[in-house]
Amino acid sequence: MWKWLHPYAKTEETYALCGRLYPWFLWPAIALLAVGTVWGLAFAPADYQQGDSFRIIYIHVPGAMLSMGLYAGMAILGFIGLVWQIRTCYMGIAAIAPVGAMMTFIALFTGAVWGKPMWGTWWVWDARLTSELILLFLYLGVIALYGAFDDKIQAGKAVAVMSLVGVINLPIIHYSVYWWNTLHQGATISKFDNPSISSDMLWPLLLNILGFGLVAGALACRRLQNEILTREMRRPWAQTLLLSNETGAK
Amino acid sequence: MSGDKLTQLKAQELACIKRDKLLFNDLALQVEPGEMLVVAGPNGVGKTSLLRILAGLSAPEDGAIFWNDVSIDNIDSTFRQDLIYIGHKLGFSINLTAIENLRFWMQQRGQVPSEQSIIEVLDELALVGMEDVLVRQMSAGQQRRVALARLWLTPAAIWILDEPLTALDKWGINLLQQKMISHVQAGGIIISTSHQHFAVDIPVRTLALEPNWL
Amino acid sequence: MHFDSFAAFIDMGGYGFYVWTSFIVTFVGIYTLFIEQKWRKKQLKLAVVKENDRIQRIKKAKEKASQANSDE
Amino acid sequence: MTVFWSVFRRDWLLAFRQNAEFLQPVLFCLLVVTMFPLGIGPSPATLQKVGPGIIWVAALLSSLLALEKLFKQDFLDGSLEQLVLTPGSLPMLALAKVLVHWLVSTLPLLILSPVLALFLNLTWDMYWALLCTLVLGTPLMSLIGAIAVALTAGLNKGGTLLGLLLLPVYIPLLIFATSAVESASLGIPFTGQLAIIGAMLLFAIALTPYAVAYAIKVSQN
Repeated sequence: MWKWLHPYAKTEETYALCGRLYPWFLWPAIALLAVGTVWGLAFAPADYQQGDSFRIIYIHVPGAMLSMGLYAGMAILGFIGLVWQIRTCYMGIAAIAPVGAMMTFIALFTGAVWGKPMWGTWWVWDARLTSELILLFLYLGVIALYGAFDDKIQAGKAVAVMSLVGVINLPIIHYSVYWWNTLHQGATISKFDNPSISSDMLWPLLLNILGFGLVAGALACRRLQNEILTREMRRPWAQTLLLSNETGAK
Repeated sequence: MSGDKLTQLKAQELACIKRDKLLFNDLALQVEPGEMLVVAGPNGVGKTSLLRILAGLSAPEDGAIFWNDVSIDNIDSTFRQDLIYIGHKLGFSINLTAIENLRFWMQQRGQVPSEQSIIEVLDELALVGMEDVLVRQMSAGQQRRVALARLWLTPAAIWILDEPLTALDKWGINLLQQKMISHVQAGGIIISTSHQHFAVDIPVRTLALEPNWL
Repeated sequence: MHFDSFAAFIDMGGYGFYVWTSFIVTFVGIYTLFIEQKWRKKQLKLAVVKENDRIQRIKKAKEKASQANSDE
Repeated sequence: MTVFWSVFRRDWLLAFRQNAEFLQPVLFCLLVVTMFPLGIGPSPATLQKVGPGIIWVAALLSSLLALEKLFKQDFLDGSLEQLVLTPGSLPMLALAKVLVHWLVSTLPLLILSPVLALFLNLTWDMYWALLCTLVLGTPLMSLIGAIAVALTAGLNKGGTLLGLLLLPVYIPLLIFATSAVESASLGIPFTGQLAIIGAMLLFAIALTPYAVAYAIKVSQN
């Protein structure tokens, strides 16, 4: 392959790249989240149907979007890693998986907390909630699989395959669950489907979606850096880096 | 070492059947203090089985074993307190470090473990720097030496060692032999399966097990 | 400002408990991920220091052993 | 007692050395519970009716999975034979191992049980009864299971054989536990069933350590 994909040069460079990107992710994320959250919580008008409880949307929707986006990201990394045999991509999957799991958890948790006042119950077997729950299991499976191997290159390959399998499966799971739900006519919720949303409500949501994305990016960078350092602990560059800089930044 | 008190291992009419095959029958043996017994014989003859029976790990089909004239199955027997058995398996958890394993071993023996004494023994066994490495990350020879560290840490009258030289290098074999010699000279008992040439003359008896193909 | 008073802001039209739990859990969750990484890096540093210390000790022991051999 | 605590500490340390593997049976339990609504439909009334049974069956299955590892590693690396040879009391040691096992692999299940109850639409009364039965019943499961696990420790095959051995033995527990939850759902006191499970547990604490100790010795033969 190209010279810059050479594995030894690559990890070190990826580490530096993550270090450079980290502040560019972190500070805008904090700013966006601060503005979006305050706007959403205090200034946006209340929903005519759901009252102020709808404000949970400002974290629920970003969480749900990222839970799926990060999984897709993992699958893309897995594809690149498997096709071009780049182990930094495997590390990337391992770095993203816990972040994605946390986002999925946030989506599920806020969904449940939102559901309680709206539907009178914490949990219903709604199609979207169910596929989100299955997504959480997929994430946990990936994390467990990565932890199960002693040899982390092997683990990375296994995880890459697994995330590809998962990403192909996800739409199938989603539609089958949807079909299952309409078949049973159990608890169908249409209250969430709010086609028209006023721009006063929409703007903070967009800010928070972007903010969540950047936070996830910052976290992924940090995790990838630490993953690289853990694996290359015995290499001279990692040693000098770990021993010299005490602040831990960069 | 408990060489000052009279210790003696006696076995009578031992029989062992493994997978419906009679390995040995009506076997009697006696080991006196300050003596080493080597169990010899071809593979599959029941050396390991005999050692496990003598250690009290598996029950013989017939017969009994006496430690100082008390049956080792007797609740009053001090046999377990006086015995160190090292088998094919390490006997240590591979997910713990050498120190953690040895500390646990000493606690089990009612000893009060001190980190310092464990480290000293590990140093003597050339395991410097390996104290806080997980046993699973060590080489076979290192793992073996951690297992053998028990002989250094805990005084016991009788050692039962199944193939103690496995995976040891020349230096390690020499070290273990010296330890064995001093143990026997101090009045201890060793029952082992491997033939060795000792630099110093110690009383060694050989028990040759004959293949008993039925 | 949508709310009339701070109390109304906290109350969230009666949904205060639900709204605030969601937000607090979310941000605490994300924050723990950052803290975890900080902790992990610290552990890594300790591990490297320990590892180097170990290498030094092994070296020293080897030197000692070779000296003892040459003395004999 | 020092024997007990030293084994306790060792096993505790070991559990956390293995990449949180002890959480896997709990997740398995959660997944099994998730499968049921997908299989029988999301209707809250139906789920409420079958919920306690599902949770208990899932707990039984996941505890089987978890139990399998109770003596496996110790058997393989020879720790178990050394434990048999220690001067300390083997039943005590077995009890310590089972206790740690329960703490690391079943206690998380209890912590997760509210989620399971929500998934299956259990009422508060039913959940309370379920929790009581789980608190009393799961240690019983671990104790009885440990006997069979020790017996099969030396075998290379484990999983399915263990299920064949243990699931029939767990039947009484399942019956009393689910009947307790059903009583709770009808508003009838369920102390009777709890008392029976509690009695079985006390009986097991008193006797099973000796049985496990004997089974460990058998596994060494």
